[in-house]
Amino acid sequence: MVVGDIAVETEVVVIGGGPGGYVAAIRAAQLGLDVTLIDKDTVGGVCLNRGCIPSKALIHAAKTAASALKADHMGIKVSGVEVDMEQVQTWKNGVVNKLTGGVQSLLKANGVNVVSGNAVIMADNRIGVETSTGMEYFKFEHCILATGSRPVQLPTFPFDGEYILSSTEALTLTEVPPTLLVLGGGYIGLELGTAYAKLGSQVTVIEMGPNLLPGVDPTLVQIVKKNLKKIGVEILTQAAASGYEIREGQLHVTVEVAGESRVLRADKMLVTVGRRPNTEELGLEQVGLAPDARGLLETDGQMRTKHPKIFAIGDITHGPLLAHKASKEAIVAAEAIAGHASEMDPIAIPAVIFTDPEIATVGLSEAQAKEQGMEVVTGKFPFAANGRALTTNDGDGFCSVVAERETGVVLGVHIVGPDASTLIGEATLAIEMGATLEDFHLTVHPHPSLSEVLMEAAADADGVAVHIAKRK
Amino acid sequence: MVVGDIAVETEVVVIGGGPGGYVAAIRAAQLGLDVTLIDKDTVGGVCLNRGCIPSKALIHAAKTAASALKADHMGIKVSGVEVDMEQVQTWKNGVVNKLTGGVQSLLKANGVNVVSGNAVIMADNRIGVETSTGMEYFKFEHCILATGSRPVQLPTFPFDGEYILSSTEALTLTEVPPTLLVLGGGYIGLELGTAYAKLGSQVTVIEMGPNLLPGVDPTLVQIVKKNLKKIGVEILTQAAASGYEIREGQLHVTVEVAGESRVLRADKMLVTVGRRPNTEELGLEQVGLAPDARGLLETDGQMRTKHPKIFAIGDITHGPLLAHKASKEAIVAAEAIAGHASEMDPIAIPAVIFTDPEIATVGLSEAQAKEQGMEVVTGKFPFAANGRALTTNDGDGFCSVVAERETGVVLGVHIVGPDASTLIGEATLAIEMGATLEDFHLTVHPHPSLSEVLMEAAADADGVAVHIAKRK
Amino acid sequence: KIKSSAAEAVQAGAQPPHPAGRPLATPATRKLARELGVDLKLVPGTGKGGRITKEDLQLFHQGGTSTATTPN
Ligand SMILES: Cc1cc2nc3c(=O)[nH]c(=O)nc-3n(C[C@H](O)[C@H](O)[C@H](O)COP(=O)(O)OP(=O)(O)OC[C@H]3O[C@@H](n4cnc5c(N)ncnc54)[C@H](O)[C@@H]3O)c2cc1C
Ligand SMILES: Cc1cc2nc3c(=O)[nH]c(=O)nc-3n(C[C@H](O)[C@H](O)[C@H](O)COP(=O)(O)OP(=O)(O)OC[C@H]3O[C@@H](n4cnc5c(N)ncnc54)[C@H](O)[C@@H]3O)c2cc1C
Repeated sequence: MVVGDIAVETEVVVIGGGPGGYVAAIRAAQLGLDVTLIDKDTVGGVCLNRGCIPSKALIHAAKTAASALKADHMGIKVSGVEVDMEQVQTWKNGVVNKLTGGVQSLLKANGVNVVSGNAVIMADNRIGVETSTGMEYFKFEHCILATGSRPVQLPTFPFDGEYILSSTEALTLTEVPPTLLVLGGGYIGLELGTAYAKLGSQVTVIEMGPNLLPGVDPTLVQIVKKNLKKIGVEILTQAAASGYEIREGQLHVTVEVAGESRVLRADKMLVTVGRRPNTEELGLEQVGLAPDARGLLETDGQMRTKHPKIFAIGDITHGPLLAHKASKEAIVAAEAIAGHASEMDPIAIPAVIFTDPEIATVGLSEAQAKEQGMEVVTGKFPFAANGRALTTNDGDGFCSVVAERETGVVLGVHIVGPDASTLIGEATLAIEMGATLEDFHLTVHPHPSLSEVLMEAAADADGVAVHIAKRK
Repeated sequence: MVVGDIAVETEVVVIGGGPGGYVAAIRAAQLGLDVTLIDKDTVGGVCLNRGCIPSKALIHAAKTAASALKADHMGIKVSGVEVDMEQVQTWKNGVVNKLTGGVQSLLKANGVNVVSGNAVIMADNRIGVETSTGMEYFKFEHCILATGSRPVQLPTFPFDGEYILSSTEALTLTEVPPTLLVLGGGYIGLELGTAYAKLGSQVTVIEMGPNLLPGVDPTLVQIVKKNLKKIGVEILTQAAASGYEIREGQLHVTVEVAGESRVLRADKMLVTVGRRPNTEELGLEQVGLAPDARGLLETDGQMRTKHPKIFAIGDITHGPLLAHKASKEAIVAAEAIAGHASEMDPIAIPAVIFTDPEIATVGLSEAQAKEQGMEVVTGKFPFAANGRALTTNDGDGFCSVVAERETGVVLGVHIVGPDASTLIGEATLAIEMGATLEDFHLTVHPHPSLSEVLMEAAADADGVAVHIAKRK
Repeated sequence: KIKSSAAEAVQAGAQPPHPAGRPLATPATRKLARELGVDLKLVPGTGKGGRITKEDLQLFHQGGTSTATTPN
């Protein structure tokens, strides 16, 4: 290692080791480039350390507890379900460590030079990294920025790690709070709110807008809302939290709901009101790059910023804040640097919400397709008529398909129901392949399986569904 | 209703109301044909009443019990799990009734005339039905035979409903037998054996061949075998059961294993050594049709038998004994009768085994592709490296992909692991669409999701997998 | 057969139908088009719903319109 202002030369430097950065580093190395990856924290980024993975582990532990309790009518009588939250955390951390350890080995196996420290851009071809042993400098030919995002903090509810929690902190609680407020009814709030409700918290969700999960089709959200109520979650919509006090070790949060002011008492409050890209202290001004008002960087189809040598991927670029979008952009950027004709050309990027049941959507909704001037047909199939869903005690929800009327080309698939996260893979492939409704329903799907809902919804759109009566 | 030898005229008569027959009846009716469906039992056939559906319900109840008990290390501590087998049966019957009730309504909604009774072919255009009120006769233009199959009975182990059980009887036990022998390690035996082992039986599987699940790739079976042992199932391969005695209310079964004779004691024995098509007492000789030695009927690509007016579908025709194969053939036959150019042309029919974990395969294995003279590439990805699988505590198994070397066209996908039954839908669509490895791995798959294993296995075959080290 | 329908589409100067306002082609075909430097919007698709197959693309790339329009 060279310390001081002599810089280590590297072909590609990647700043940030999340699902954007580490994937970019691996792919670039696979393509024969000499790569240095810098992260100030554990590789894996938000996704593996304090996002996708730990949240899904908590959700699963909570689901296991809840299913055990509701198996009675199936003849499985489970007694004495107790949640040992410290053990839940130990298990969850084990999962996280296994995956981040895997990423570390992969980086090593691919010959990526991993540096721990905070990186700042210094010049067109140079960054500095503040490591535990001092500054290090790297001279690069290309740089990929993948610094991700962090929870938005509200001035009225600053995170204190004890009463007012960000998602990061909510993922590490070693006790289940008896009462929990969730400020913000987006997907992160609902996923964690559902998990804690199933682990035993009395949960109240406070959402400003008229609906939970703003931006998601309300007919999908409806099913989730019904289930939230079933597990005892209170939902306040068009509600604004304006401030709080701590009294006798409890939060007293003032909330305006329907023109009325209420004080909600709780042990903790999780604030999930959005995320902010990490583009402020990166030295972007040194290379003439300026993020927009939302903190995002503009890129071309190869993820190149306005600066020809500097690429940006993941949560700091436009589009949904999703790990798989970051990883796809990562591959495109790495390949572009290696001189390939890669491009960010997906027709459809799926989005999954791990509520109960799961919501997964890909492609256009009926309304979006119509806005684009297309004539569409739609089809729908309920999980209540799917044999596999019934045998697994999971008959809530439905699948709907949107297709172009004239050609039958599938434009969008929208699912709320069991294993929607798995099913949406097939739907995404269908859209990317340019499949028509017929391709979907002429393909034999195994029986009994959840994937039959895709076939039946497509058949319904084509007017040939066997397992539901024709709509008049 | 006309009784006596005056026949009711109907355009299409369908004999057998399983997933072959009821689907054929509905589709034919949708196409404007006048249809009569005859079943001597409840519509839904083996599949809904004593096959796919009840078995999957038992498997799920058993899995719920077992998962509750193994959730400890996740921090979910359960003090006791009790199986109320009568309640399990009540729940299972509820699921079956919901689905058979659904089929009945669909038949009605589509205007199918459903007749309860045993049908026999009398002539080229005529059948007789023995109903509870006497014989009825139908004159048809076209007939679809869909009489399905039944468990093979061994002369040495005749079913008695008490000690020696067929799958049908094993699905209706109201007590969990303390000890259970399973004769035949095919998929039905293993599915039910696993379920009872998880419900509390001490299970021993007796298989003649050298491997469980004959015909299935041993590398897939290996994972299932490991799990069977984990739940305490004893496996005897190359073992032949030669006879039994009942002494003091217990079975004493003589088994030759490795040249040695052993006597196994048990409360019950499930015999699952194959199924036999129901083609014997159908009057086929009246119309010049003769099933082959295995009892199967020959058909053309439109499911027409040698007799131009008579079609055969499902378990009585060649190919795998699978419900979805029956349903696909049903649609083809109904459409062919209606004059459409339909044909049984699927490139790939998926097969699923609901063991723990599930096995699902579609298309060609590496060996099969090579036998056909193709040059192939293969790729593989373990669930242990899949984030979703780890967060759901389900990291056993893998996915492998076989593709044509030159074109990259996907030929087969083979999965053992969580929700393989759902994942195989995407693989089947890929093969039917003529997808290449690139199509698979360039398609964005949601993170974290099980479907990422498909993408990664395809990428591995193409030498571009991010999440496993390159094979040397 | 593929050749003639592609040829006809080009000959007639027909705009290939592009559902959802985009050329319909699989990810692998789109990748190949980029590598060949072909704009898929100009390639007539012979597949269902105007889908552009790899063969359509290769044909278009090799012969451009002139070979493709050779009537057969
Ligand atoms: C609770 C929660 C649940 C989520 N669930 C899902 C889900 O199920 N599916 C999904 O697709 N998405 C999910 N997300 C979103 C997902 O985590 C992000 O979209 C994804 O992590 C973005 O990846 P990235 O590579 O852009 O950045 P990040 O994962 O944010 O990684 C950025 C990395 O850069 C490092 N870094 C930042 N600045 C510097 C610097 N100056 N120097 C050195 N290192 C730096 C950070 O330490 C960090 O490791 C979830 C997010 C949260 C918070
Ligand atoms: C335990 C078990 C589990 C299974 N699990 C699966 C699975 O998970 N997935 C899968 O794909 N397959 C599974 N199968 C196989 C599946 O059940 C069969 O492939 C399927 O039912 C065949 O459908 P079919 O329409 O040909 O006949 P069947 O379902 O056998 O239906 C035939 C019908 O015809 C009626 N019938 C017969 N003869 C006459 C007559 N002369 N007159 C009037 N009616 C008559 C019978 O009463 C019956 O209702 C399973 C089978 C078993 C036994």
